[in-house]
Amino acid sequence: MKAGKKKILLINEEYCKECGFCIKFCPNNTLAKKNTINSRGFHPAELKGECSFCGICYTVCPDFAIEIVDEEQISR
Amino acid sequence: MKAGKKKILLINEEYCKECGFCIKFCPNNTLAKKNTINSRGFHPAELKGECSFCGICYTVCPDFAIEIVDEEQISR
Amino acid sequence: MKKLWKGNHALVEGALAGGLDAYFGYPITPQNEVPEYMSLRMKQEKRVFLQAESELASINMVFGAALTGKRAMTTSSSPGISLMQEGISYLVGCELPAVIVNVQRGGPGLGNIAGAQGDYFQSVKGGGHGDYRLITLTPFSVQEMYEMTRDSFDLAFKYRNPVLILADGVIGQMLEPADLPEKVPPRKEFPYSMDWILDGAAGRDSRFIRSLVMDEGGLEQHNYRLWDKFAKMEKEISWEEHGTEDADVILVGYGTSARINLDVYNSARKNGLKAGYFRLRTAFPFPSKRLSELSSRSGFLVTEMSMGQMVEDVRLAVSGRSDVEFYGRPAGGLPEEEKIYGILERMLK
Amino acid sequence: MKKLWKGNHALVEGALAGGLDAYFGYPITPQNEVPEYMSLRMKQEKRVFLQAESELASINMVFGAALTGKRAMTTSSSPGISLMQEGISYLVGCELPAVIVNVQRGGPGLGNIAGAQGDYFQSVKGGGHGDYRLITLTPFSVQEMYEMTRDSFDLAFKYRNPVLILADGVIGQMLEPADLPEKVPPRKEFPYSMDWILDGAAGRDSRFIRSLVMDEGGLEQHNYRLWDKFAKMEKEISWEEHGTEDADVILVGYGTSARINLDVYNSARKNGLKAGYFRLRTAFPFPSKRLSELSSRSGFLVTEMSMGQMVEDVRLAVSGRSDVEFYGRPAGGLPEEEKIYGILERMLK
Amino acid sequence: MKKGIIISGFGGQGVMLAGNILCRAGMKEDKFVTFFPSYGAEMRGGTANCQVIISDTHIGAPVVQYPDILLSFNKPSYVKFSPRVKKEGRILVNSSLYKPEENPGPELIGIPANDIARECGSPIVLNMVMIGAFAAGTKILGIGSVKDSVPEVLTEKKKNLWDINIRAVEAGYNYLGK
Amino acid sequence: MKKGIIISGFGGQGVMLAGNILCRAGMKEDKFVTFFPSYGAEMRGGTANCQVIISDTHIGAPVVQYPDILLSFNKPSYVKFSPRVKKEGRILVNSSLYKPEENPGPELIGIPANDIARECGSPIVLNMVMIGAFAAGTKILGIGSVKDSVPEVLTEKKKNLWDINIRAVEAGYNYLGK
Amino acid sequence: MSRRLPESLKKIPHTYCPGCGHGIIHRLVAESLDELELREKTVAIAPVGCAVFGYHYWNFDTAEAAHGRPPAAATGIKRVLPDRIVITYQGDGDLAAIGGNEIIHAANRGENISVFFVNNACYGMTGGQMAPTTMFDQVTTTTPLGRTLEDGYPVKVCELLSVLEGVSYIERVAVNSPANIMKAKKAVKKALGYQARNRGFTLVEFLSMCPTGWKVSPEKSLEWIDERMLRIFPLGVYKDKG
Amino acid sequence: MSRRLPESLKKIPHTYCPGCGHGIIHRLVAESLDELELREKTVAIAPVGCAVFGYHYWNFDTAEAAHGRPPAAATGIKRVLPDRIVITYQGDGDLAAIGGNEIIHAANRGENISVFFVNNACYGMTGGQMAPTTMFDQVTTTTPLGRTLEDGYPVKVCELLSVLEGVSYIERVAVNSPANIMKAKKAVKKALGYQARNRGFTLVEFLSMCPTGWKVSPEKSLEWIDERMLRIFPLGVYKDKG
Ligand SMILES: Cc1ncc(C[n+]2csc(CCOP(=O)(O)OP(=O)(O)O)c2C)c(N)n1
Ligand SMILES: Cc1ncc(C[n+]2csc(CCOP(=O)(O)OP(=O)(O)O)c2C)c(N)n1
Ligand code: SF4
Ligand code: SF4
Ligand code: SF4
Ligand code: SF4
Ligand code: SF4
Ligand code: SF4
Ligand SMILES: [Mg+2]
Ligand SMILES: [Mg+2]
Repeated sequence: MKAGKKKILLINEEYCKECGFCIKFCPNNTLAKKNTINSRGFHPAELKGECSFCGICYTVCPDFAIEIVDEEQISR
Repeated sequence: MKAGKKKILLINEEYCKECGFCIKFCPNNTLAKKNTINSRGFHPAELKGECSFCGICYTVCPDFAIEIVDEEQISR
Repeated sequence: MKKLWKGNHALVEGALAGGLDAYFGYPITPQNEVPEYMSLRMKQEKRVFLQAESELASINMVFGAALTGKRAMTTSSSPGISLMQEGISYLVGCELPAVIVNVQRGGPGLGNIAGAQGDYFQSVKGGGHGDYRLITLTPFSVQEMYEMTRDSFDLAFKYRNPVLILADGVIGQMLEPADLPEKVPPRKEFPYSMDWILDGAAGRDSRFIRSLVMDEGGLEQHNYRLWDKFAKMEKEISWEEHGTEDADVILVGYGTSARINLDVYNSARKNGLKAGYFRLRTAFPFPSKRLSELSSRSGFLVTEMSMGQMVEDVRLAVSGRSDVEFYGRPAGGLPEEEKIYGILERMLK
Repeated sequence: MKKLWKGNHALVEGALAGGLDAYFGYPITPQNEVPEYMSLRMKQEKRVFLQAESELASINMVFGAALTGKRAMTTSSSPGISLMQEGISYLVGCELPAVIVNVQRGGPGLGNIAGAQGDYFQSVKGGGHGDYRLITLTPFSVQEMYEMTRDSFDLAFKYRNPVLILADGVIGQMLEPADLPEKVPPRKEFPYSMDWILDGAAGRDSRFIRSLVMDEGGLEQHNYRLWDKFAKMEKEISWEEHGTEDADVILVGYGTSARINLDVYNSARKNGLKAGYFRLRTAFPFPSKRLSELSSRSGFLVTEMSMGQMVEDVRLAVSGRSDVEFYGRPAGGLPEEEKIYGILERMLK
Repeated sequence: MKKGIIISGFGGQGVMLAGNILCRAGMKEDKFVTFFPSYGAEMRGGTANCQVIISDTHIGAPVVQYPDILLSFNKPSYVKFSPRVKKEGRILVNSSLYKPEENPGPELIGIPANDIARECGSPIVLNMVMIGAFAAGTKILGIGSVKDSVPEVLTEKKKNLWDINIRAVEAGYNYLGK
Repeated sequence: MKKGIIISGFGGQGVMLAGNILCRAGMKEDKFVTFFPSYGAEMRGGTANCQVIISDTHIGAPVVQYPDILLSFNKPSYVKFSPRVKKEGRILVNSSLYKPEENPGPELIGIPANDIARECGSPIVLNMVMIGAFAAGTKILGIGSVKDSVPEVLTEKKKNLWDINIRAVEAGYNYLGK
Repeated sequence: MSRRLPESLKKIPHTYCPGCGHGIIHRLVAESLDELELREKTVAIAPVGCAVFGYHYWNFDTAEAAHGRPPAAATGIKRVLPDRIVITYQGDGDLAAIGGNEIIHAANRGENISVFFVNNACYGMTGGQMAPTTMFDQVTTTTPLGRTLEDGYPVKVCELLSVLEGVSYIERVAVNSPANIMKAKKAVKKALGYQARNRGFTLVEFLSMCPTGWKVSPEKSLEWIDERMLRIFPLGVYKDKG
Repeated sequence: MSRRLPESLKKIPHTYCPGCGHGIIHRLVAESLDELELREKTVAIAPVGCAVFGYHYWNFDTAEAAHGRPPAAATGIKRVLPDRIVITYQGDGDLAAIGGNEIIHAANRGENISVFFVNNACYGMTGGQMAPTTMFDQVTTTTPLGRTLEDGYPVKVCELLSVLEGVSYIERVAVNSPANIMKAKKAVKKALGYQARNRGFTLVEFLSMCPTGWKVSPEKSLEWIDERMLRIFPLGVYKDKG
């Protein structure tokens, strides 16, 4: 992680299919299933606490539901 | 070769296609091409001299043209 | 007693009842229930089930089993059946009995998995090479999925010719009540000569079976013999008709399209329209003679789940003696009752 | 200047003249001279030649090359063409241009290697699954083996549809004088849009090509679009006719059967018989309209090297308005001049 | 009488089982019945639906283009199928998951199926609640034949589930029936 | 004029080459010509034959069922094809290998082709001897156009063989021609 | 490190089941093409199988070939466009059952293409039937009592194809853990790199989760690969001609 | 020793070319069936290839399957008649080109059949085109300038198939000398014996003379095998599960 740049973890709730991979593999144990369901009937993952932006959840997500972006990128 | 039984080398001239394999491999060098042609236009192999009935010509003949039989068999 | 059966499952039970010895197949929608259910049932009945590596392998495994006089079968859907065309032509050329089922889906290409009737030409005119014919049965209901499959083996052995069951994804996938026996009925032995089978030349001369006939004129003669046989199949022509005595226009269809026609026919009659109903049970041999007779007083409205294939056989039978109109929808579209009714009304005017 | 050419060799030169980029094929008699001569000529012309591991591979290699907008071709004979039926249906479904040649031999099954015309149905009705059509050209001479092959690529790209050249072993194997250019003529570029090809999405949106259309009604719409296209092919209908102005009976054939008819026609006319001559150059699209016109005053005698296939299209066109008789010999038998003449005389009485 | 029914929901909501039971119930009442499972563009994930026809006369195509009754277990299925329901038809929607706005089309009936199911002891039997409600809300089939059909489809699976399923059917029926 | 010719012999006797030359000679004389190689049941070994038609008018099928002329290079081909030769036709047979009995069918002409070829310098050119004899014995083609066609079919092979082949054509022609 | 979805992916959701490995593998291929800057040179062939809709998700030129024939179609493309990157993406039914001959001959020709081979030990798309790679005792819809010897041995594609001389690189990877996914990505990039340098035929086999076909939860499917597949299908490089 | 033609051969001449290896191999198979007393239990599948007429020469039940499909047809037979001896006789075009998938899957299933595979490095029947087993630089009618890398590598069937677990015995032999022919006969008998004892899939590959396809004299064709084929196709047992 380059110092200085502020990161954001984006979870695309509509894409998530509740497979739980991100939750299982997050080294910080900081992801969990949300209580609500999305339009396809799944409980999407959500960030509960501190994230180190290690990228593991992105790596394991089969559903293109997670991205980690620089805050500046998102603002464009 | 069992002693006592008289053998005969039969060459089916009509079957022969003049490949020369029997002639090449006969250890006694006792086979040769005949001067006449058969109905398919080939010069069949013929026995020129002494045969030891080793069976090699039978073994190599691709055209089912050679057999070695006991004389008694042939007479039946 | 009638129970709720899925078309594809009824087909499996029909095959068992017909004495099926060996099934070879490869998965494809909308007939996956066939190999799936078959894999269980054949094990239970101690018969041969093998999932082949492809449709090419399936049809050639069927070819092998058929050589021995056993009752062999494969099932597939449109693209898979296309892959079998060479093998089917070989089966006919070698005069081997076998049953092939096509649970048709939408085409061309990968198409879709909806029921369709786009493979009629392939089935009855010969999608493979050379002049040949397949006995082609067209089930109309879950009950007929059972019965036609059951009876197909007898036909195959009677004529030493493959039988094609030309079903479609709608009838394969649907469930409706059908009356099937509780247990597989005892195997019926056929009265046909089996002096052609290959099972080892013990106590008899060795035999061979082949479709390569290279002696001069030999293949031509073989073709004439085959055609004599195809002509004899005339006996097997089968159809169902209602209201044709006084119909001005007869609805013609088969399988799912005939199901829809039947409803249209019923409501037309209820409304006093002089409609008739005609459905094929055999697409080859084709009931040309009957249609030709009927054409002296009736016109025809042919419906298909295709752009128009069977209609050509109707037209050939009618030969211009009366009107033949066509309404079809390809690739998963279903002819609409209202639309058929509308055309019917117009024709009756 | 005319030189003695073998049909199969002329076909290769025709393909080169048509701008063939890539050939994929597998040996089978009676068209082996095509891959053989092609292997040399494509090397000489620095184009792609590859002997595939099978006909299945051939047609799918053609599929691949066609995706890129290149001119691709395969050739085979009846059993090999049967194996291509799935691939052909895919080509049509994906709207890909390609040229497929069938140098027909005797069937069904392995059959024999004599020239025959038993694959007409497979070619023009669709041996593969689904509703589709192939532009089907029927060469009549060694010269036409060259010309039709040359021109087939234009048709394929114009309609984005495979073109089938339906030749037979007689025309493939025979030699006769033909007028071919000394050198391969310069490549003609086609004026058709190429905005569909796959060659890497550089500087444009990525594209895809597929025949699976699963959205509701999507495949049905796709079928209607294809059928609009098939209807437009009407423009390409081509045939040759002689003596039809006043003929009482018209001989109808294509390819080798038409060659024989031509001789019969000539001697009939010499003898004052009112015979006509009609031969297809395209079997699909079929010259139905013209035959229908002619049926108002003439009967027809259709000859084929088959048990009767094309005759159905003639009957459909004529629709009972006049007599249609058929004389055919399957699987390598050739219709005999004397016999045709005899039937003609009888019909003219 | 000929009624076309579409039952639609997420995979796992027991759509196919529900349709199957309605068919069997129809058979018990000597009706013509057909059942047709339908796979849409999405083969994997997404929604599942099945089409049931119950009729006094022969049934042609088992496919229901314009349903008389829609049993909608979730929002996507409501969005997809509700526009096709016949004007004089009826929509039964699982209001636990989705509450559509009333509009001037076919009659709309909400059943909090997940909630009722949970009360019966398991959220999984929401499909049974829906067919119970169907019996009450449409009168096409009697509650008796529906209940009697439940064991048939569960036979091989688990007898111990009969009870809760039947209770759920009743609960659905009672929710509308009274 | 339309003449069907069958040329037949063992593989290796140059049957196809002979037919090809006749075709080219026909072309030089502005005739319609066709050539058709025929494979019988025996693909491998056995006899080879080809069918040539030379005509003033269009040629339909290039296949010769009932030949006007048979050029028979050996016994099996005589046995096979001679019964098919038209009554008013003619059979030219290589009498070096086989001397058929005269019978009351088509005219039979023996040419000791192997012997003549050997005299020309190579037994291999027996096919040329036969087509030379054909020119003399049938008058369908002139000897000039036959001779002129020889280099065309040998072009790429070996120029050095032109001479002996042409000489063999002449020898065959002379054998019958004089 | 920021992780953006690669340009080689379209930004739409896919329809694979929850936990399905196809999504991960799609992304790995897409990321690799982006990173090697090959996206605009690539033509891909999607299989007939669950990944038949690959073209909806990938943002490069893609076609769908007939079941089992992607290697033949890819050959057709590569022969006429030798400077493009041609890939096939195939399931175990597609590649090892119906398409066995096409893959063997493409490999044997050393066809300069990259094959991404997804082994999920069953036919996903058609409902979980036995695949050539189904393991003994594994229950599928056509082996309701488990695969037995009568159905044949599980086919080991890497082991088989690496015998062929035309093959330049073959590796088997898995996508059931972050570490395995990283390795898988390296393999994909290596295969594509070899192709870019005309090294001949390359193939990466992915052991990939199919919770639906295996009738287990997505989480269990991760373990299923470790516990059941790895013994039969060991990971590693089977051939690397360099 | 007297040498009579076996009962398993019909007493008629065949139509193979002079020096063709098919005749020898036909005889070896026939002799072996006689000696093992299996003639009356045997059903054979002839290929599409020069040996398509096998049924004219063999005196046991024989059928002709479509080109490349003998292993599938044989599977069909064996599955319904497991106590019969089922053999296929296939050329290199038939088995290794068009029929590659069928042979691989029959082998992988351990189908209890015996395959006699005749490698003559070309397509004999159709006029000497390139076969999968054609060697580099070998001139054929479709490789007029000799086979090159573009056409792919010569396929080594024994090496490839022996990787499959279903295979119980594979050997490559030649029929170009008396000693080689004797060894070939042993291999045939071994394969048949294994089948009789239900050992699974067996295959014998014969390097076989094709003077016509190679455009050499019959005598030269014997040397051709020694000089050209043996380097690429070494003789020997490739697998023997015992
Ligand atoms: C010729 C043909 N046969 C069968 C099918 C049906 N089919 C579609 S996908 C498939 C198998 C899919 O399995 P796999 O290749 O392992 O891919 P997965 O779905 O497991 O990813 C089959 C048999 C078809 N479309 N075409
Ligand atoms: C489907 C199909 N494709 C092609 C052919 C043509 N064909 C006949 S035999 C043969 C190849 C023969 O070669 P091989 O198997 O090596 O046998 P060989 O003749 O060399 O003994 C081919 C391609 C055919 N009959 N059927
Ligand atoms: S980036 Fe790492 S720490 Fe943050 S949520 Fe994802 S896996 Fe957990
Ligand atoms: S890995 Fe992706 S799909 Fe799975 S739970 Fe996490 S965000 Fe959802
Ligand atoms: S048996 Fe032996 S010695 Fe006698 S001819 Fe034959 S090879 Fe020669
Ligand atoms: S081996 Fe046989 S065919 Fe060859 S020359 Fe000797 S006898 Fe004749
Ligand atoms: S069936 Fe299996 S492979 Fe297919 S999408 Fe579902 S999990 Fe993935
Ligand atoms: S071509 Fe070759 S394999 Fe065929 S018969 Fe002749 S020598 Fe034998
Ligand atoms: Mg799979
Ligand atoms: Mg060979």
